[in-house]
Amino acid sequence: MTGTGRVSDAAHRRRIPAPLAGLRAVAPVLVLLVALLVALAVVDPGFFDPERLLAFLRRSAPLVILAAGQYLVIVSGGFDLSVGAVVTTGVVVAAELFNLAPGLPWLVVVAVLLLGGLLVGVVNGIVSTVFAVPSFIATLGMMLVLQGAVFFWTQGAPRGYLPEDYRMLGRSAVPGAEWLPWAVVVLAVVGLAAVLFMRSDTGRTLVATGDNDVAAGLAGVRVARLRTLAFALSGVAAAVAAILVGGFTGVSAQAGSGYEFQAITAVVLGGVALGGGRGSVVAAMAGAFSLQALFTLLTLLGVSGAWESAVQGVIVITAVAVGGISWSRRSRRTHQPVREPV
Amino acid sequence: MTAPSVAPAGRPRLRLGGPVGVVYLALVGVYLVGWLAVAARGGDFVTVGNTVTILQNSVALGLVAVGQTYVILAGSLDLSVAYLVSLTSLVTAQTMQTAGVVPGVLAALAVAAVVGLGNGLVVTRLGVNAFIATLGMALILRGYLEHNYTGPAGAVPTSFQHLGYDRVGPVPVSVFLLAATVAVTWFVLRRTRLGHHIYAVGGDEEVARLSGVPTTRTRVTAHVLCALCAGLAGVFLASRLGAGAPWAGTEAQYDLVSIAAVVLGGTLLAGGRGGVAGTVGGVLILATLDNVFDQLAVDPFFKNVVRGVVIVVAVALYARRGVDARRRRMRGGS
Amino acid sequence: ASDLPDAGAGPSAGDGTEADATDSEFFDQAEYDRQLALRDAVPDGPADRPWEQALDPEYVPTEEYRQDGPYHLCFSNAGLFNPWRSVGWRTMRAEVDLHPEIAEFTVLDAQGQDDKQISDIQSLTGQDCDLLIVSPNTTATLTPAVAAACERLPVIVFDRGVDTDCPVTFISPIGGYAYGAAGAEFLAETVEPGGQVLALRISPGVDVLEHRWAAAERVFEDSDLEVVGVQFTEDDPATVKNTVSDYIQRFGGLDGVWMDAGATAVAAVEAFEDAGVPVPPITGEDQQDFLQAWDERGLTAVAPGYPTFQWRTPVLAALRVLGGQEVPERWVLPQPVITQDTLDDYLQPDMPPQHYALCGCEDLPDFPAAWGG
Amino acid sequence: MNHSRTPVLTVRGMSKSFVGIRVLTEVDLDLARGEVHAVVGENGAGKSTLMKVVAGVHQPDSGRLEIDGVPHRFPDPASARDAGIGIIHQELTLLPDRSVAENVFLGREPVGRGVRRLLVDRAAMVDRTRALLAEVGAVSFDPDTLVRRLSVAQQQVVEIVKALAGDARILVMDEPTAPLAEHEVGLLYDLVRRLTARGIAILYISHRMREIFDLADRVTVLKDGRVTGTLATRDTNRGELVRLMVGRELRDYYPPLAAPGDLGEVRLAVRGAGNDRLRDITVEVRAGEVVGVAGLQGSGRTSFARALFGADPFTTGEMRLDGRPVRPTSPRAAIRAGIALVTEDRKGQGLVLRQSVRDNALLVLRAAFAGRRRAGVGPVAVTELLTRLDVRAGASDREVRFLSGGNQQKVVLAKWLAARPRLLVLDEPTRGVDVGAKAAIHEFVRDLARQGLAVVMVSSELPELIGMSDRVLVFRDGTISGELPARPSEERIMRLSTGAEVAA
Ligand SMILES: Nc1ncnc2c1ncn2[C@@H]1O[C@H](COP(=O)(O)OP(=O)(O)OP(=O)(O)O)[C@@H](O)[C@H]1O
Ligand SMILES: Nc1ncnc2c1ncn2[C@@H]1O[C@H](COP(=O)(O)OP(=O)(O)OP(=O)(O)O)[C@@H](O)[C@H]1O
Ligand SMILES: [Mg+2]
Ligand SMILES: [Mg+2]
Repeated sequence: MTGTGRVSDAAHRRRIPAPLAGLRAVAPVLVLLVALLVALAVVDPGFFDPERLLAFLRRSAPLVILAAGQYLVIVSGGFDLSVGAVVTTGVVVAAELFNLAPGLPWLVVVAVLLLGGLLVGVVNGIVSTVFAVPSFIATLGMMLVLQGAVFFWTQGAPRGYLPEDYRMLGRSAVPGAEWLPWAVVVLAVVGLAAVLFMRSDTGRTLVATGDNDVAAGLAGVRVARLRTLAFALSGVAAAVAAILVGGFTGVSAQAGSGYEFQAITAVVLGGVALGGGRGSVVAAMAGAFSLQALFTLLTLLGVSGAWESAVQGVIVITAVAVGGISWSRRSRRTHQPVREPV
Repeated sequence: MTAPSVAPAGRPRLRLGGPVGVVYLALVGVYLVGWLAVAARGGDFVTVGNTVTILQNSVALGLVAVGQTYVILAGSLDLSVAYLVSLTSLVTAQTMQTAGVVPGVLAALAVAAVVGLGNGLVVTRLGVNAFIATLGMALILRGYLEHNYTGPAGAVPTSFQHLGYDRVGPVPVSVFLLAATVAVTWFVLRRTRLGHHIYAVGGDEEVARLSGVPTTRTRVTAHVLCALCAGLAGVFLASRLGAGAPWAGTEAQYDLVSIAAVVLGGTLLAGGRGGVAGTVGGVLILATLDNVFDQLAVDPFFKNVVRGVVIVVAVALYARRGVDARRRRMRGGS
Repeated sequence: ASDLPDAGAGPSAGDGTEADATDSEFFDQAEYDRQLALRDAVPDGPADRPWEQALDPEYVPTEEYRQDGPYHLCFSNAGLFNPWRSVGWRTMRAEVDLHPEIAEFTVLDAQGQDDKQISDIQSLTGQDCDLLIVSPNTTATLTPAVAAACERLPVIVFDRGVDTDCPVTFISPIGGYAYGAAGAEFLAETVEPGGQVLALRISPGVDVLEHRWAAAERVFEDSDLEVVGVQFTEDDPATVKNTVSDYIQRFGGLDGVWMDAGATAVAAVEAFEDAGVPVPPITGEDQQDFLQAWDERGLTAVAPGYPTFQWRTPVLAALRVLGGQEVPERWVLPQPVITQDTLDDYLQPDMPPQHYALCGCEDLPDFPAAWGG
Repeated sequence: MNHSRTPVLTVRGMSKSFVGIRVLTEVDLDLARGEVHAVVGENGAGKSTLMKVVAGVHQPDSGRLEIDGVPHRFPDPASARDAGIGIIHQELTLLPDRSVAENVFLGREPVGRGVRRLLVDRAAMVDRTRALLAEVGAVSFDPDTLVRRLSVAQQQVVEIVKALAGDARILVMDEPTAPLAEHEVGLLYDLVRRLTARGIAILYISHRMREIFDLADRVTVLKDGRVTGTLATRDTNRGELVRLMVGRELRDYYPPLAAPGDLGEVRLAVRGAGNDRLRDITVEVRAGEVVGVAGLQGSGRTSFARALFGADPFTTGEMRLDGRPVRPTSPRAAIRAGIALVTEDRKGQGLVLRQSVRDNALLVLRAAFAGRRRAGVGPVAVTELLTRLDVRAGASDREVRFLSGGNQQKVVLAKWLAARPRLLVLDEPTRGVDVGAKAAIHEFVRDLARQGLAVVMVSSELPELIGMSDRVLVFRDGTISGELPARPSEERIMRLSTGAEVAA
């Protein structure tokens, strides 16, 4: 038979500190990230000044948060192409709200956005689970709808301004600790939440569902509900990103354009298999950092704006190819008479 | 070993076409609704002129979507087509400016083939999943375009512009180009071994491999054919625009919209089921919608909203079968 | 049958538009001089209505097009893909509403697709329009369609031109060179010699923007300013803000910022504020949020404009043409530059951030409501 | 059966390893014309790998392969097929969305002549498929039928026809009976005999001992990738084979049945229940009892199991657990009510293959018993379970897909037992599981029964059914056609399930 040891002694062997266990999964992308950071240090020695570093963290916050959300959807076996549109919508809607009701407390608007993101996610989830629309199409549709709706509403030019207090999270630093941008705090909180979630029962069943939803369902998992939860959280993450982006730069009609593909790329860079069932959220977020680092590096190297995307393309393909991170479509068909494993 | 006999599954064509019937019903539905709506506003929708416009506006997307059908059926997809269309439009125009029509077309198709080959090899040999592989290719093409082009370039001879502007009777010449491409594709998918292998690879790559299907070659070929169709779209646009435009393909979001059109045509996004007939239906639905909104002077932004809704709702309808399939799977039964 | 113009006007786009974006093969000395000269030309037309003014016009007769109202105007719009176009579009609609003799106004929106706009123009020429207004998405690629349309009905082109002079008139402000030069000259004057200037561009390849930069490049070459960087921002404020702060950190501050469009100027300003350094002389555009920032923060700034009031002109021109009154063959509109002195004249209270002050829409019905004010 | 002594196929010194793991070591094997040559061994012994090397799916690291004494290399499946080797893989190799004909000729579609060689000759394809089907005596379905519409047994026929279509002279059958019930197995026997009569040589893999002795002329035993013996079936016996396979003695009997005293209260009571596939089901199962369920393929056994488990619930009649009425409408509800189902499709429905052994074993707890509800049972308990089940997994954070069939099945059991069920439903629990693991599972199930668990066990393997069941229910056409006491005769079961006998 394969293997020798019993679980009992295996269980001892398994008592390696959790972080190490985690590391194994994250390894490849970490290599990439470290490589990029070293490159950055070489190109621009000043890069590692604490305040520059924090600036980098703050800059990465939206993408990392989006990646965390996107991870949940991808690992459960789906796609979320709507996050970019959600970010744009979030920014514009916030402006509209402040335009309609100038005195509005900023926390209210934040709440509205988070709820909005949640709602979008729930709709994505229900459409792709209950109505069995491939999530690629479901979220693509959502993307079109949101883009259209927001511009239809604002007639192409967002109205209203984002007041300072609302922009605090994206723009200013923690009072008392001027070196620490709020965005970084938010990032830390979201990141931690994501990790804890993935360690929870729900998180683990989510991965199992992405691996084999039929088996999961027969083990008592409420598949549709769980997948919908993943989309919902992705929506919320997008809303958070919208708050940060809007805060950082103020109103813009294209705040979120391109974020959906960046987020997916980041997750895949993290070694998460499209199709679900494998990969860690830490790796996904590391992938996002890598991507951001890559952008920064290219700018520093003065790579012509034009070539930037080309380089990005090459790196992504190579990274994924080298990392051997190839997407295996749903391994075997399961609606067939069973035969024994090979 | 005997068992209760099972009825044959009707003509293969119909079967492979997936819910083609549904697609065309939907098309007719959209058309009728459009008709009523426009008529209600005192316009007339069912005119030769208008029908021609719908067809004309289907050509470019149609060509791309037909190509997309190959890869999606083969269990892949291609996100680089939009930039490829732009690129080939430029190649066409510039080659024609110097070397004449035929070399222009050939050059464009050659470039397309190379790009398709690249996609195919990255997907099969490097084992990068199609989404990332073609997304990467898209970024590369984009970089090349932005770096080398600052606007429309090249110029096609007037003789060649007839492809974009002439009509046979009321029907634009370019519509025949699309029709021909569709016919060839239908033929390839239904009647050739390649076609059978494409369905097999898309249905279950491992099974195909064990059955002696050259899976790698099949996938690569599918990607090349897809790229060639995008190339044709580029050639067509060049003749229509009289020059090549670096945004010819991207402005219209041909990458995502073509995928949507294919799925709207009832082809399984996962591959292995569907066909080009449905794709044509999907494209026509989108074109008709667009036209109806133009007629109704609907706010262009609102178009996207409806587009999105229609796509999702339609696919949800087809997915009914998907749900059954899933139930069957749950039962682990035949 | 063919929808090609009998002339078969093959576009002459080809020549040289292919090249590296960074060198200014876009530079055309003669055009450059013409534009700079035009800035000082005395406009012909009512002083308080710049959209009716024309800079050294050559009038052409339009008797042949005279007909009695009511009229059916048709408009093929390139799209509404940015706030500038939305503001312009609102202004145009308002202008149309002013004229009862315009019985019908049919609009097709190409959503930025050349291919679709060609079809739009074709189907509009097919309908019973009395006159066709075109705002082309691309110069070269739409030429054949416009040329073909010319053979069927009077055509008016505005904003972006086409490579044929068959339209009755082509309406546009002075142009990109003048715009680019204005900002650059301002910096050359205000920034002390040897100062380090950062140039922010949206993206390579858009001819209008290329002209702006080409002119600015000229001015900078002749000045003693040092251009420490030329960055593309895709018009994304986040990119702008990040880029600027990067430069501030690397060069310990900047002495001037040139932008080829103002939509993201405020982001640039904020980058300085967030870095806690004074905002150097900066060029923006006539966009509300920038003008406000300028006013409130007392910036040293200038706002060249590519006036949205040009969207009113085609409607007026159309009525003149159909009324048989002569119009300038090449209708060059003035292109105001907002300076410290004129800031207060243009700054409207509580308009939306992306409103364009040069809309010339203040006198139109339900202003400011219809413009989001 | 007649067969000359010239081997059609000769394998010499064949070795193969996957990513460093040795799977086949110096394997020798030869196959005579018209011979049925069985290959047996534990899960993971290397049987399928050997066959895949022969069929050109895998390339050997070293070793020779001769056909009629002529050395061959098979770079790909196609070339092996063209050399006259047909294979029925252990994994299914049919495309459900394609027609029977398209599946049979997949990868070698017939083409026309001249210009028409571009085209697939559909007519020829259909005709030849029809002919082949007739040859194996399957006339019940048309070559144009979609495979997904066929019953499991019919799909198996298509597999065989597909393997034969290349004019195979050597036919490899890798556990062909795994998805079949006893009655279809008989039909398979006939087919095999007819083929060998035509001089076709057959390599036959199975975990079912009796098939070996019924069919095979010779048997080769693999253990950990090495040949531990090749014997003529007529001069060997089960015990010897098992020793060669497992390397130790293995009791040849099933654990003792429940003594009358061991039976407790009625745990499960179903009365007049039914749904779209079942009608009028009336059953009682007592605590501590193992009730076997027999029936032909498609008779409703899995439907019954799934109905108890709420996956395709009963729509009529009543169902009680410990006297309390329950009608679970979802697996989740059933699980919480104390019901567990070990499905027949292990990989498709039982396991999340890319997750660790632990995560699989914890799945039910995590999914159905959130938070306080699962007080007591937890990771520790699960680890103990895995140990008790003697799962040889290397490490419990190893991905389940790397385990052998037997160990995978044990993990599935652990997953369910962690939830402390009161009724355990097993659907084909030992399908494709080797003799060693099989015995272990039997022991374990009986243990559980002794501890008061009520067990319903669906099986297509009559010896197992007879050996394990305190009572046997026989299904036919979606209802119970008869109930037999412990140790019924195979022959009675067959007669009830085929309708030859109708219960009094
Ligand atoms: N493609 C592969 N890659 C890596 N390891 C493999 C591969 N195929 C088989 N193995 C390993 O080789 C060993 C033998 O597998 P094989 O399927 O030949 O066993 P088997 O005798 O057929 O078992 P069973 O009776 O369960 O079918 C197993 O340990 C299996 O995990
Ligand atoms: N409710 C159901 N709906 C659809 N298919 C089912 C259902 N229940 C079982 N199946 C599958 O369909 C096939 C025949 O169905 P059925 O359950 O009636 O026969 P069965 O005797 O359970 O089959 P098996 O011999 O495989 O257990 C089996 O492969 C079974 O796995
Ligand atoms: Mg095997
Ligand atoms: Mg069954």
